[in-house]
Formats: sequence, C-alpha cells, structure tokens
Amino acid sequence: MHIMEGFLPVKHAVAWSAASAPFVAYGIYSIKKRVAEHPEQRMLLGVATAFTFVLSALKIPSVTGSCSHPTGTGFGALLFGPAAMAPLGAIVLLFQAILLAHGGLTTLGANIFSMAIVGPFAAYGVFRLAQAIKLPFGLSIFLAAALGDLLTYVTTSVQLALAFPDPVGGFAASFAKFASIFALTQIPLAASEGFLTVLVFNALARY
Amino acid sequence: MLIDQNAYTNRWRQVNPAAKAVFGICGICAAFLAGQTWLAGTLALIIALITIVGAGIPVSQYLRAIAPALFFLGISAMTLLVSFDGSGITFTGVGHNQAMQLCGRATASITALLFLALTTPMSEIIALLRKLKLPDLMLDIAVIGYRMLFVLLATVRQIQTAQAARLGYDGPRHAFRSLGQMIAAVTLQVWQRATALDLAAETRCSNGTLHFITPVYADTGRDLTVALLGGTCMIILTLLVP
Amino acid sequence: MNYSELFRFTDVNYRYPDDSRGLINCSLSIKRGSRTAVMGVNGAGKTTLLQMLNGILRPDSGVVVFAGQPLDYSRTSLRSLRSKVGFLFQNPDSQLLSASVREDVSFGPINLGLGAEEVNSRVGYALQTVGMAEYANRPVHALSYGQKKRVCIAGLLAMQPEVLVLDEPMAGLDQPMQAELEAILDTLHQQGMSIILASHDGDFIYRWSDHILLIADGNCRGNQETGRLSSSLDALAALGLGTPAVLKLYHALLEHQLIASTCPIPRSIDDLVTSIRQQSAGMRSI
Amino acid sequence: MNYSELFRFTDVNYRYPDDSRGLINCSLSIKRGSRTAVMGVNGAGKTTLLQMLNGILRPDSGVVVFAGQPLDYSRTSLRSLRSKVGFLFQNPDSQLLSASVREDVSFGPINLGLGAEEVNSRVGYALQTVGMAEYANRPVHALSYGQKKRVCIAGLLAMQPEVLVLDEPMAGLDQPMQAELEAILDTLHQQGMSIILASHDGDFIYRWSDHILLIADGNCRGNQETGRLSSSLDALAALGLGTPAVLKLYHALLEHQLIASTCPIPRSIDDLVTSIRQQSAGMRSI
Repeated sequence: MHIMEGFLPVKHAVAWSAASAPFVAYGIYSIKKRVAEHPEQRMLLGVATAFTFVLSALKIPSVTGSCSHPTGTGFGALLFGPAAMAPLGAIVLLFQAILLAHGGLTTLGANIFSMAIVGPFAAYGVFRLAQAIKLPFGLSIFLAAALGDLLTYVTTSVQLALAFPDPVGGFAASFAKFASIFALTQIPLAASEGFLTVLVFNALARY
Repeated sequence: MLIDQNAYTNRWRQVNPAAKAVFGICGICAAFLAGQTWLAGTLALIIALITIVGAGIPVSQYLRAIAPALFFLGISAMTLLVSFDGSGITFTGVGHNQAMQLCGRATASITALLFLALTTPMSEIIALLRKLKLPDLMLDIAVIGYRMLFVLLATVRQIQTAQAARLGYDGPRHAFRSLGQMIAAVTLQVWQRATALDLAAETRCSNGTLHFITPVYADTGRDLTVALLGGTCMIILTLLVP
Repeated sequence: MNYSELFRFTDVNYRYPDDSRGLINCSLSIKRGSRTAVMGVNGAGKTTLLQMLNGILRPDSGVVVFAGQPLDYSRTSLRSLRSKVGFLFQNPDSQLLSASVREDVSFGPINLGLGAEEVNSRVGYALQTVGMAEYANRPVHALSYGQKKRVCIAGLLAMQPEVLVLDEPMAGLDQPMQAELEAILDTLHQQGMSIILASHDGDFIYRWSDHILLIADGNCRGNQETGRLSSSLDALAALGLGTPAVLKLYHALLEHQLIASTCPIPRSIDDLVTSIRQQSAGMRSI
Repeated sequence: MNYSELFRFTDVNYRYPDDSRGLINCSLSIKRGSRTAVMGVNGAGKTTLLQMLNGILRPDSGVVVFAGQPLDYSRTSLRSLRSKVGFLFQNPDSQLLSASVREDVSFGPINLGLGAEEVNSRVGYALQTVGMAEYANRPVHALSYGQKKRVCIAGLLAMQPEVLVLDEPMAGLDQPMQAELEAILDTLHQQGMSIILASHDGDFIYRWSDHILLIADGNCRGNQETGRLSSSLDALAALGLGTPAVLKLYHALLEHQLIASTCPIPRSIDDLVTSIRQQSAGMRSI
C-alpha cells in the first residue's frame, strides 16, 4: 500500500525525502560503477525497472483467499542487490504515481524509504543471515521475501503513525491502529509473496 | 493504461510540459497551503474542472482515474476518526478535524498530480527532468523502463492467457504454480531483452547515453506565463483566506 | 453427445477494455468435424473471435453456444470448455514455460487432475503425434521455432481435446515446417478432430480449409464452403484480401481457353499443375 | 567512392559462443545498388550472415570487406560502417528504445552528432518516407506490429544509410502490410539504396529480388541473378526450399505448349497472368 499524494504533512514529506536521498544517491553511484564496467547493464537495469513495475501490477492469490499485489522488492533485491533497488524503486514509484495515480509526488520520499530501501535491505539482510546460519535455500528465500514485504508495511505504519499520532494514545496507539490495518492484514499476503518467490527461484533453478 | 492513454490524446498535448508541470506543482503547493477543508475542496474542484474542461478529459475516465486514490483516502480517514484508549474504541473531535483537513489536502493534491499525469506523456516528463539536469543514467533507465513496461505487460498477459487456456489458474494451487512459472520465464526474458536492446542501440551508433531530440513547442512563452499566473493565483487565493 | 453444430454465436459483441473494437453483432455457426478458417486482415477481429471459442474472452452481449450448451463462464463451465477446446497461440514462447519439453506437455493433463501414469502416457502419445518423441527431455529453449510450435500442439493434444483452435499457426514458419504442420493438422482431422484456425494467408486457407469465415472490422461476414469462394472474389477484394493466386491464374487460363471449362476449380498451384498435366495426357490419348 | 562491389566475404567462419554453427568458409560478393535476398530455411545461417554486414558479429576467421575497406572492428571503423549500413531486426520490440515515435527516430541522427535542426528535418523526412508522419506524436505502444516495423525503418533512414539490411522484414505482416512495406523498399531502391534482406518466403524473394544468395547449414551457395533461378530449381529443392509457385506453373504450361516459349520467365503470378492475357490478345490480333 502506497501513501497517497498529499497524505503526509509538509514536514514529514520533506523529512522522509531527506532520509531517502542518501540511499538513492548511493544507489546511483553504485549502478554508475556497474554500468561503467559493463555498459550493457544500462539496458538491463531499464528492463528490470519495467519488470518491477509489471510485477507490482500482478494479482497473486493469498493463502486467505483474497488477492494482493506483490511488492517484488525482495525478489529484485535478491537479483540486483539492495543498493540498486533504491534508484530503480524510485523510478517505479514515480511511474506508479504518474501512470496509475498510485502513491504520489510529495509522498515519493516516504514511499521510497519503505518500499525501495527498507524492503530490499531487509530482504537481502534476512537472506544473508539465513544463509549464514545454514538454513535451506528455499526457506531463506521465503523468509527474505516474506519479511521484506512485511517490514515494508511496518515501515508504512510507522510513517503514518508519526504523521498522525493518536490524540489519546499518541504514537504507540496510532501505530497499533495502522499496523493492525496495514501490516496485520499483510501477514498472509507476505506469506503468499514469500511462497511465490520460492516457486520462482525453483523454476529459475531448473532452466 | 487509462491515464497514459489520455496523456497522448488530450487537448493540451502540444503544450510545453514545463508549463503543465509548473501549474501542477503550484496546485500541490496550494493544496498544502489551504488551511480550511472547504477551501481545499474548492481548489480540488477547480483543478479537476480545468483538467476536464480545459484538457478535454472525459468525466467518466477522470473519475476512473481518481477513484482508487479516493477509496484509499476514505479508509485512511476512517482510521483517523477512530481512537483506542485502552477501554475501547472512541471517536474524537481532534481526530475528526484532522481527518477533514487531511481529506481536503489530499484530494486537492491528487487532482493537481492528475492534472500533470493526464495531460503529459511520460516521455516528455522524462525529457523535462533531463533539462533539469537529473542524472543521465537514472533517466536512461526510466526511458527503457517506460518503453519496456508495455512490452512486458503484454508478454505477461499473453502468458497468463495461454496458461489459463490450459486450466493453469483453475484453483489457487494451480494458480501459484502457474504464476511462479510465468514470473521465472519473464525474468529470463529480462536478460534476453536487455541484450537485444543493447545490440539495437549499438547498431544505431549509440554512444552510451540515450539522447533524443526534444520536440519544439509552439507558444512556449504564452503557455508558461498562463501556467505561472494561474498557479500563483491559486496560491494567493489560499493565502488570502484565513 | 454428437452435435453436428460445434459452435454457434448469436449477436456477439465485444469491446476491449481500452475501448478498441473486438466483434460487432457477430452471428455464426461452425460445424463439428470441419476445417474452418477465419480469414481477415490484421486487426479485423480474427483473434478476438478465436479467443471466444476457448472462453478467454467473454462477450459483452450475445451468446456463445458450444456443443448445444450456452457458455455461462462459471468456473466449471470454463473448465469443461477448456478441456475440450485446445488453443494454440501465435507465439510459442508465451506458451512454453517449463524447463523441459516433457514437463511442458504435462502442464495441461496435470491441471486436469489426472494421475501420474495417465499423464505420462498422454504426454508420450502427444509427442509421438507431432513427431517430437525423441525431444521429450530436451530443454525448450534449445528447440527451433517450428519445433516449439509442435511442442505447443502436443501440450494441447495431451489434454485430448475435441477441437483445436489455432491462431496464425503458419506465421514465422518456413516452407518445410509449414508442410510438416499441415501434415499434422491433416492427421488430426482424419482422427475426427474439428480444426478452426485464423490466417491471413489466402493461398493456404484456400488450399487447406473446407469452410471459410470472413471477418472485417469486427463484422462476421458469414460462413461459406471454401469450394464456393471462387464466386465471391469481389467480396474478398472488398475486405482487402487478395484473390488466392491459383484462382487468378485459373480464371486467366479459363478465359483464354487454355484449359477446358470442365477442369475442376483447383485449390492449389499443385492442383492446377496436375489438371494441366492430365488434360494434356487426355488430349494425347484421344 | 562509388565501388560497384558493396560487400565481399572471403572464407568467413563463425561459431556462436554456445558452439552452434554460424557460417562455414563463406565467400560471397554483394553488388552496390542491388536488391539482394538471402534465402534459406530457418536456422541455415541467414541472420548470422546479415549480422556480419553491420559488424554485430565478428568472423572467427576470414575477411569482410565493405566498400573496398576490410573491417577491422575498431570503434571508429564500426561507427563508420554502422552509419552507412542500417540494420532492421526481426522484432521491433527489441529495436525501439523510446516510447515516443519521434524520440526513437531521432536516436540515430543524434548519435551521429548532428544539430537539432538537421535532426528534426531528418526525422520528419524519414517518417514521411515510411508513411508514418502523422504518428510522430503517438506512443510506440499504441502502434500495430506493422507500424512499429515502419518506425524502426524510419529510425534507420534518419541516419541516411547507403545500405539497408533487413532480417525477415515480412514476418508477421499480413498481405496489405507486406504490400506497403514492399512499396517502401521499392521507393528506397529507386533512390539508389542497396537493399539486402533475409527471407524464407520463396515467392516473395523471387518476385522482389535481383540477386539471390542461397545459404544452407552455414554454407554460402553463391550469389546468382534471380532471373536465372529457374535453371537451378534442383538446387533449391536440395536445400529444402520449394520452387516458387509461379515457376512450377510456368514450366507446366510451357511443357504442354499452353504458352509460347518466347514468353518471358514470369517473376510473379501477376506477371504470368499478364503474359497469358497478352499472348491471347496477340493471337487475336493476328
């Protein structure tokens, strides 16, 4: 779930943009180096951006029977590395804002932070950790994709709770409120995404 | 894609994208400056009318474009209205004011974003960002990304249709399997297509960056002036009302 | 069970979500056991029509009847339709997704919920029929374009359909591959399968089909026997479709009395060559 | 500057990195100003040969000479070659880089370092030539397959090449679109452009080309004038390529003396029909 245009107060919009900027800048720096060594990577990153956009438009059945859209960020981070996902994700979020009115320009920074920074880095970190403690490959992939998805939504809940603290219970109550709406309902969907990502890697391994 | 289609066919297609961006950004600024909900609502109405009447976007398509955002806004606003205080759920006045203000701001802001999105093709937005000196590499990725998303979208639809024709989506178990296979197949295509595009660029004497010609817009001066004037009017209006 | 009418469309209308035209008030009938060719220029609505036959597209209004049963697009109705109507898409790469040929052909039977043994025997038989048995364990991406098309057909045959619907099956195939595919279609037809295909190759359609469905700008122009096509050449021209080359020649030869008016209307250049040879032989024997 | 020999291959060998065969000891010569067709079944090496002409592939051994100059595959030599030899890939979706038609066509000329005014006028002229001027402001994803192909050609023409190399240009196009593309190629050829294309459609090649390069299993079987093809039908059959339909008929008619032996060898069914009509008219006037 993207935070829509105009939803965050000015201070928050600016702050999240400032928080995302160094990651995007570092991401650009890192892909610049890649492209300098392998010029054909320019096209690859472009097609990967398109693919991330298309993935996020897919409907996947959830274990609960409802349908959801995968974030695809975990999958992307595992294929292209988490650093590259910040600039790629930024472009995808810009496309979604302008082509689908999904998300927005003033909330671009906040959405980049949750979807293109926290999600990918969490997925990648979980994967490396799981591999380090010698979990099976499939389980590592599942945990990476599912937790990457889940942490994205936890981040979104934090962002909303910070912007709109509960008049009675403050940040904590507000976080509980948003988390129960966005993150909790996301648990089965995160499991679906994790499961799907495992299937994709299985299929890829067979080629 | 509905918004994309309108971006190419609307009446203001030939207006300089810089002018449209200026007006859209002014609209977003005004949305944030509008203190009162009714004022933000009026602003939203004005911008929507300008888009529909001025750029000639059909009302039905406009509503279809804005509906998902408004639906999300509705749910979020309800969340703000509700409050937990240990003993149970209550409705608070503070939450009510906050929610109303938010609805106004977000609605006005989304109409301003839609103004730009419905009148300006993505290629021209990217070209505009290039003039604003954003990193070439980012914009090259955006150019290819925008071009290829339609190609990949068509591929995904084709594959899913073919799978469905062989009963691949008959029940969630089959659906998961088919989806996994489809994503894996398209993932492999990502590399093949990138290689093919790189080759095609090479054969056209590519020197690395994807530079293109920028279209010449008639009446750029006039359009920019009108956009600036209109945008400033919106901002002043919101500032004048206490 | 054996309806002589396979499909009937009554006033079928369809528009794509992007508002582009699909079919307009289309009514038609397709016979069981026929070789029906849907003929029209690109964008005329051939693919739209074909996709209705497999329930891929659902009419905005109007009725599609399959084997006497109107389609209601429920899950069970679609399941039953799709298990009886195999659909070959134009691009084999969007159909072949598995790593190996065998795995891909088994996709349909597995979705039908068949047991492993049955699936295996069907896969073997289907690959045999299209002459790809020895490629069962090959990776799909190592196949040529024509081989991929044959594997796609095997994937459909493994579901043991009654009808085969093929969208531009000859596109992208060179002459020898086209001949092979035509032979496969002939075999299947002889085994009693109904075959419906779309093509923009007038010469091929004229040679191969027994019924032709003309379509232009989303309008179905009726179903006629292929043998009668020679009397509606003006209609073809009006639709932007050229006259089959063999008919042009036949008429020129007839007009200038170079062949007898008793000469049967040829369906292919080879037919015409044979007729010319026979005619000469006949004259010599007199 | 005006070499009558455009390309010369001497003992060119090429194997793909995955060890599949490309070209074997291929020697050939292509004339400037010709319409040369590379003919062979799928997988014979047509695309490999064409890609050598643009420096996309580099021979493992042997020499490719362009306009009297052996290619040395340095950056400057490739750049100069590619500014003179335009290459049309089979799939337009892997050739078009920008979603904006105008932008895409401008890509080549911008890379040549031309000024904005010159680029603009070239883009306009190129789109005009392929009949796509009114589509300049449309997005590529709203175009049909045939229109995308024409935009690709415009992208090449805007670089003002001397040679156009086209890989299976007719694949996927229906009859009217094929006719349009053929007309575009005719115009370009009349303007002095050399055109080299690969196709597996014998009838089209026989009608259109003035020189034919036969290729089979990576072996180049020499370059011959299309008019002389009728004397090497056995060679065609041996390569798995059918005889052009019109030649089959012509020979049958000739054999049975239904047409005069003075009748010129026809290049298309339409040619033959015309000959028949003229012959009858001639007889009547006597």
